[in-house]
Amino acid sequence: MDFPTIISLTESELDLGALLAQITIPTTGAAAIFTGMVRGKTSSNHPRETNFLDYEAYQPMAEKKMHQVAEEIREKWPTIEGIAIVQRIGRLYPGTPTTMIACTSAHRNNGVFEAARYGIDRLKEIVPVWKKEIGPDGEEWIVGHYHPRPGE
Amino acid sequence: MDFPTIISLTESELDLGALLAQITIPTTGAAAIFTGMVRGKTSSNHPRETNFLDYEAYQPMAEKKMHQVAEEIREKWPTIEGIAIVQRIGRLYPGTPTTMIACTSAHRNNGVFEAARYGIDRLKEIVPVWKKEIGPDGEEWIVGHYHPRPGE
Amino acid sequence: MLKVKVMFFATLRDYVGSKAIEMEISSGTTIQALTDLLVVKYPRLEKVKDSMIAAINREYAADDQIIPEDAEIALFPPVSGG
Amino acid sequence: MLKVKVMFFATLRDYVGSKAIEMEISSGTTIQALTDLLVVKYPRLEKVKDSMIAAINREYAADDQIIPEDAEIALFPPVSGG
Repeated sequence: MDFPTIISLTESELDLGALLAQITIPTTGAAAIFTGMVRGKTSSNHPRETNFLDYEAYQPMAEKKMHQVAEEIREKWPTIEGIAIVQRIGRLYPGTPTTMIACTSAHRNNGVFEAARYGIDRLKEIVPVWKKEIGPDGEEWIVGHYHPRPGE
Repeated sequence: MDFPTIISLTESELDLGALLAQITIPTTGAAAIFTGMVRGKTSSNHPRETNFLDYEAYQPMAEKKMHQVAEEIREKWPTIEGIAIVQRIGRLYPGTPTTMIACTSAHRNNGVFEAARYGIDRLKEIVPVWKKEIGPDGEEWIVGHYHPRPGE
Repeated sequence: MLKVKVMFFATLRDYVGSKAIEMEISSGTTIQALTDLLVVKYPRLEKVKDSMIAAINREYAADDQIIPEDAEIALFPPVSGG
Repeated sequence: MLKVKVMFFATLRDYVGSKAIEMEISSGTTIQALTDLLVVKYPRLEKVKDSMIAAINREYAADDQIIPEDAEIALFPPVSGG
């Protein structure tokens, strides 16, 4: 059986259960899923409240790089069966899941946790998506820090 | 705000999205979720096919020990905000999620992955639940290997 | 004599043929002594005796732990949930 | 002269005031030379010039990379998805 890979850059609500079902095959016994959500309240560093985030993407490149992240996961953890990488875009309010990285395998010790963590780390490094934070005191672009190497 | 803890031993279908929403508070920005599902086909060790699993629990003690796992997580990772530990029981067919351990926090580097992994490891050690596997060649109880210490 | 309830799960329930029984035991009976009694009563328990796990009132118990009055004892194989 | 499309995202789009422009550039123009031209045209880019990331045809590009005919160039700040 082929190993399923789901890549989705979408304005629609994330359906974790449906996504998980899409990356579950007969040999699958374990999944690790990371989701990120909009914080309404941030305590650390620069404490603030958030009304909503506006996400935008360079769509064709973002989808290409999400596929690349999935390929990198498969190279590093050959025991991973299914991979789903989803990034939601548009206006997103506190409490809303914005991204999901899910990896499945036969057993929980086959790298599912490490692979999901790698996936979200890489998504935040190389997938061209940006968010602007709108709060009671105005709006601000959130700027990342990673500079990809040419061809990365 | 109090940190939510959801403990559920249930015969009902797991709703990942609803469970995640219950452990998302205004300061939450990240979640790591582990789910286990029934394998229809096992390749490793003792290769076999599975028609379904019958799960049973010593319910009051199982719920008590699931609460204990949540407390252990909070002691080890004080930055964890929400915890959901769900074990489904009854007759479960291949592809069906049987358990979920989800941990939320403000950021992904606050221990969510480690905490979810610890949670499933501990559930498999101390929560009194057993499964019988029914396949084309008959049925067999799956037996664990961990012997809890008195009072553990 | 004390009255106790003994519950069996998974393989042990199959071997005993019953989910739970009520028993009368002498004061001072330990988990070890109870399981010895049960093996006499249910010889099929012999083969799982050494891997058996015991709980008293929903808490894992030591072999030499003395069983209190009205205890809820549970005996079962190593757990296999998840 | 070559025709290229240059797309701007996030802060850079705000500074340029446009999502994308069409430009004619000399053959042999590098990403570095292009951004120098753009800073002249859009002075507000000056302050983000050093942290700007460039892609040519949807692939991360080096500063000294030569821009091919009909390229789709994208310029943006470090990504912040998730």
